[in-house]
Amino acid sequence: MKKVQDFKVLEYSWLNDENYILKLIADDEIPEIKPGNFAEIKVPDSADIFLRRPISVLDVNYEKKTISFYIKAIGKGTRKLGQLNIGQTVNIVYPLGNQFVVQDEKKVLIVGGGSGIAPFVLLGRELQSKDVDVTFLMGGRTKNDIFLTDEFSKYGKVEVTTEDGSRGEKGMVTHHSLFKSEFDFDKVYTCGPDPMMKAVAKIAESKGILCEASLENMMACGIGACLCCVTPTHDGNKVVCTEGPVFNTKELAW
Amino acid sequence: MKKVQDFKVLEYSWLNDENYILKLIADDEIPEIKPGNFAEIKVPDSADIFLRRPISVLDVNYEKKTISFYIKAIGKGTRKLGQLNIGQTVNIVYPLGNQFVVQDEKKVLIVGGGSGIAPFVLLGRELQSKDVDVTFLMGGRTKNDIFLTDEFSKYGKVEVTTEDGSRGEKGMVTHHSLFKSEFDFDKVYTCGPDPMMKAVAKIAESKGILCEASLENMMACGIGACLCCVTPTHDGNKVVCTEGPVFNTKELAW
Amino acid sequence: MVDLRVQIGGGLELKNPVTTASGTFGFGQEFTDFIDLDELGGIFVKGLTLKLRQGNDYPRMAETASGMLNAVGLQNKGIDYFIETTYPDIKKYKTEIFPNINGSVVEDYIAVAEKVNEIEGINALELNISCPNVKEGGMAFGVSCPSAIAVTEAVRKAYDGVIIVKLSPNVTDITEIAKGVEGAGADAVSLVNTFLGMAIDYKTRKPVLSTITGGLSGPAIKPIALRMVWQVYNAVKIPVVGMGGIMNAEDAIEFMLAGSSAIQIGTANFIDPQISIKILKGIEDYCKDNNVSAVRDLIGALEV
Amino acid sequence: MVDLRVQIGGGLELKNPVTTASGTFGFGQEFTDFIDLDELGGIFVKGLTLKLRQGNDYPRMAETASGMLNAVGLQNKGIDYFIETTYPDIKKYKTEIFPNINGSVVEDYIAVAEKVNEIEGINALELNISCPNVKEGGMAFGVSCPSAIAVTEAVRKAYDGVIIVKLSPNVTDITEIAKGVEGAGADAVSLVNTFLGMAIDYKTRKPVLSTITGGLSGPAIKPIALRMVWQVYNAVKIPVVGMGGIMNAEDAIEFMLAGSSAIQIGTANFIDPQISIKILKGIEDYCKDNNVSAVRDLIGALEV
Ligand SMILES: Cc1cc2nc3c(=O)[nH]c(=O)nc-3n(C[C@H](O)[C@H](O)[C@H](O)COP(=O)(O)OP(=O)(O)OC[C@H]3O[C@@H](n4cnc5c(N)ncnc54)[C@H](O)[C@@H]3O)c2cc1C
Ligand SMILES: Cc1cc2nc3c(=O)[nH]c(=O)nc-3n(C[C@H](O)[C@H](O)[C@H](O)COP(=O)(O)OP(=O)(O)OC[C@H]3O[C@@H](n4cnc5c(N)ncnc54)[C@H](O)[C@@H]3O)c2cc1C
Ligand SMILES: Cc1cc2nc3c(=O)[nH]c(=O)nc-3n(C[C@H](O)[C@H](O)[C@H](O)COP(=O)(O)O)c2cc1C
Ligand SMILES: Cc1cc2nc3c(=O)[nH]c(=O)nc-3n(C[C@H](O)[C@H](O)[C@H](O)COP(=O)(O)O)c2cc1C
Ligand code: FES
Ligand code: FES
Repeated sequence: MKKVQDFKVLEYSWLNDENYILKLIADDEIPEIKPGNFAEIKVPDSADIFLRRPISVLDVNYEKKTISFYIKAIGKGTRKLGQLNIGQTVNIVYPLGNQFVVQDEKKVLIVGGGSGIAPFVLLGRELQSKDVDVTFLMGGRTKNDIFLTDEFSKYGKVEVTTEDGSRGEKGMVTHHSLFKSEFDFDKVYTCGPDPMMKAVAKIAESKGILCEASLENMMACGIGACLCCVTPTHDGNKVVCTEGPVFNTKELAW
Repeated sequence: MKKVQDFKVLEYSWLNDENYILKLIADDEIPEIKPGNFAEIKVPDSADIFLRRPISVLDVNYEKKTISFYIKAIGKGTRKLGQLNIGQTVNIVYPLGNQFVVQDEKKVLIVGGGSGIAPFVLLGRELQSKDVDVTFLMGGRTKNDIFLTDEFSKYGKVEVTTEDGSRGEKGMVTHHSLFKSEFDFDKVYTCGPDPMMKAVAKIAESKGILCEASLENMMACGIGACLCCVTPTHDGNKVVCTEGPVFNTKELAW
Repeated sequence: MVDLRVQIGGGLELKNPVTTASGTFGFGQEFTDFIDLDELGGIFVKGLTLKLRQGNDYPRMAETASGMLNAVGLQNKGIDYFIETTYPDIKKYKTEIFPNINGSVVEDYIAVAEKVNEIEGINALELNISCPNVKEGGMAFGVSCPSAIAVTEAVRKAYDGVIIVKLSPNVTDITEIAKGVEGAGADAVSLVNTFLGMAIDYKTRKPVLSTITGGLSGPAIKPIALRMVWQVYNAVKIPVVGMGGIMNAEDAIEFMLAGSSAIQIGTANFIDPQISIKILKGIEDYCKDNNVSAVRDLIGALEV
Repeated sequence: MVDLRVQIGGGLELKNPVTTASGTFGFGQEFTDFIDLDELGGIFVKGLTLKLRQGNDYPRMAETASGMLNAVGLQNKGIDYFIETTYPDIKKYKTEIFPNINGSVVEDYIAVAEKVNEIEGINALELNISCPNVKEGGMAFGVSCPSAIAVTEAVRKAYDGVIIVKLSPNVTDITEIAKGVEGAGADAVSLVNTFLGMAIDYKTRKPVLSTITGGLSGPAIKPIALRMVWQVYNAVKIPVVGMGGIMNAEDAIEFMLAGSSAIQIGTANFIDPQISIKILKGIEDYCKDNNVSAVRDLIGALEV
């Protein structure tokens, strides 16, 4: 059940100058949130931010009624969301979108980059609860782009690549030695920059295994009402905010 | 010399639920401000407040580089200006408009109501410095509408009227006993609601003395560029933000 | 108790003046988690065409100052899908459902109207001659008086129910078109559709939308929309359904004072999916506070 | 060093593309405390008429979402006062001064143009056929092609300098009018003037403006203005001077990419009296950062 709900800013954790975790707390119950779900956040008090901003749910605590988001400040909305006062009201519409499917996987690979890593905390936790063997592969330009690895290591192995080699293996995620040795994963989940997801999907498809990717998109409503957020698929234009954001990459005509 | 200048919120003093004094502090010099001058304040961080808001200067301290405003929260802009964070930046364009004229008056009456009392602190101080005998007459509906009388009493005698008689004499300002006894003022200054100013001007004119009134108006620019803020006079439409806000009431065709 | 009922032409009464605008409310189903659709005066569903349309390429949206541009381009599964699949699901709601019909040529409009004519339970359609986001037809019909009249006359012959013609604001004189379609048999007019606008990304030096231009909606357009509603109200005798940037009850009341018999909430649904019901409550409260016993007394009550 | 010079028609070169819009910058004098007028590419002064005009009654202004309505109605002291009193004071500034001329009938325009023709040091005028705030003339000339052509031809005969015709956005097809005035001898077109809009106070149930309707300006209109500039740029050969909601250098660059040879800053001057110079610096920085050696290379450089 989707909800419009007021939260209050509980705390910020700044990972560096432009990446932060925003933790909110509510008075009311929080509905069940699935890995991959996102929220449409209304940026408060902002002269030039008319529409809500879609942000994946990073984590949730149903008892404490807290929810958190991992946000990269790339524009006016994401910057402003990093400058609220503690206690300030933030209105969100959530949980939105479909979810990463967890069925009877045995061993999965999760490839993430940039702000795309947010959904993988909830996904990692769900996979762990089902005893799935999880490997996280996180990519970035330098070691300063790699975040949340401590959190991910609670749910599985964590591998890192950086373009400059400052942490983990040097190169792109798809150059990681994982892909060179025996590849025995039965599913790949990915979220991050488009080129990364495409490269990962290509490898997965070449190995004949399922790959799910969570797509970004410009969204106006987040609830399937405006049809602004489409992505071309082999079955016509699909609505990313309701039919996605998670897609089986085989469907995508990207 | 007019200026565009950034200030920071230094402190608020709340007089009651909707009346407050906003004190700002600057890094740079404050230009000379005359009684009657106003500032165009940009309300920060507000989705629905496009234009600046004209507010009279209440007080200024050139050494400490502080300026203060007495504001009545009547709409979205004046409400928002009462909710800023200490230290938040506020941009103002000032000093604007003409001023109350102080020449060789001996004994003057200052009649104010509502947020119209703001200019009278600077005016009272200037009159005092020239040894003018000053009487302040402040009107309101109830005693809860009467503010700043302690401040005014530094510069002259303070009389009060309230419509319900809860403070001072009962009735409108123009019913005050001042007007019944010998009327030996040689000038009247007034600022407040239009009907009050008109009534005061009428009395002054009937006594054959000069009356200066500071008018309110909807303003877009505050610097004479848009010609939105006119008032009809016997000499055609006059621009309130530059040819006013202070007018000799004899000129006005109100 | 405030009497909230309004007449919107052709004898059709809505239980209250608050409806949702086509293309901003899907088919209503998208909002059932947030509000009770039964409370609405009506729902103008997403634009329908004769055949399935994929709509325009991505990107279809750009945020602007107090508004947004869209270039959806009437993506929909076609009128048959609506009749067979969507409508059976939404007809249970106790609110008026208005199909919004579109075409590239007059024959398309006729074909869709004929199909709508057969739907049990649908009392009215909105004839959209003002979509700025399709290459053929769409707005072209709505910016010329003869073509607006031609398509209205054709649909009038094909459809027995109430016809609300949706006007384009991208014209020199909207009253001329309004009078034209009134003469051609429209039972009401709705206005405004979006304004043709454009966004550029100065970094890439490219248009933001795949279609270069798109339709501007939201509070940015409200002053122009309000002016047009007032002009049209004073020019025609049929009811006016007003919209354009309505974000709250005050805006809605202003549109009614300017002459709207009912109002449509569009882009505001994206900002707050509960806004339509909040606006309805706000109008009711206003009436109570101001001793307005029937909301219809607000229609055109502007004192000039 | 970025070459900031631009040509705006009839052989007239501005030292940079940043000018200020008529009616939003007084006669420049109002801004000398805030900026150095010599730095501007040009100043389009407040609209001038043959005789003194008192303008419309108060209230003349309403704030709207990301914009404002005005109903000033061309208050000015008349062309003779300008020539005798204002111009002698402002001609010292090393910037191009553009009188903005207005009239109720064609003869008025001719009379004003003839007087402007005699002013030493004035190289161009802006022919305003798009003021929505006067009862007679004004916008009426700019929304019909024949009358736009007629007034342009008349002023062409009366005036030897550069004529920039200011177009109204309140039309179905602005390219038609632009082509018409191009054929009638305009050296350039400037667009857009304000959009006809309206504001209502729901509390008093009255229009906010004394004139009921007024002209909408500010960022709210930017997407529509940008679209019109792009359309006109692609329709005529003469230069286009673009405006409508420009608030910062990025907006200005977008207008140039869409086809503006120069831009006018309007309502933004009210929000920040130094904005014109900030925008000029912003454009220069953008050029430096992006290896644009001459700002004219941005004109119409949109990649579609
Ligand atoms: C389902 C979903 C989940 C997301 N989850 C997260 C998350 O967990 N953390 C996070 O930091 N971000 C996330 N994003 C991205 C986030 O929505 C955008 O970064 C944000 O909307 C940008 O807003 P802004 O006001 O900061 O940028 P703006 O100032 O609006 O734009 C800055 C630049 O970014 C581009 N841009 C803006 N929005 C998008 C977008 N949605 N897609 C692609 N480009 C865009 C603009 O074109 C512009 O060039 C998610 C997006 C989607 C669709
Ligand atoms: C020269 C001058 C000096 C002023 N000095 C002070 C001062 O010292 N302290 C103070 O509290 N106020 C002062 N005002 C009034 C102040 O400018 C307005 O109260 C303020 O602009 C309202 O803004 P808002 O956003 O709160 O109201 P809005 O939300 O914009 O409007 C609320 C209501 O107030 C009306 N309104 C808004 N502005 C004005 C106005 N300027 N004149 C008349 N009606 C208006 C609106 O029509 C509306 O009905 C002064 C005004 C002028 C012109
Ligand atoms: C994303 C989007 C899609 C739209 N699709 C349609 C449509 O299919 N048919 C139609 O008649 N109007 C359509 N419109 C126009 C709206 O119904 C409405 O006329 C317009 O948005 C102005 O109202 P608003 O400012 O309240 O949004 C659409 C508007 C938006 C924003
Ligand atoms: C208060 C005001 C007065 C104006 N007066 C005139 C005028 O006298 N002549 C004219 O051609 N345009 C006039 N305009 C229109 C502006 O020059 C400009 O075309 C319009 O405001 C759009 O630009 P903007 O959005 O940057 O303000 C006026 C605009 C405003 C806001
Ligand atoms: S954002 Fe509106 S349908 Fe996806
Ligand atoms: S507010 Fe612009 S001239 Fe006074």
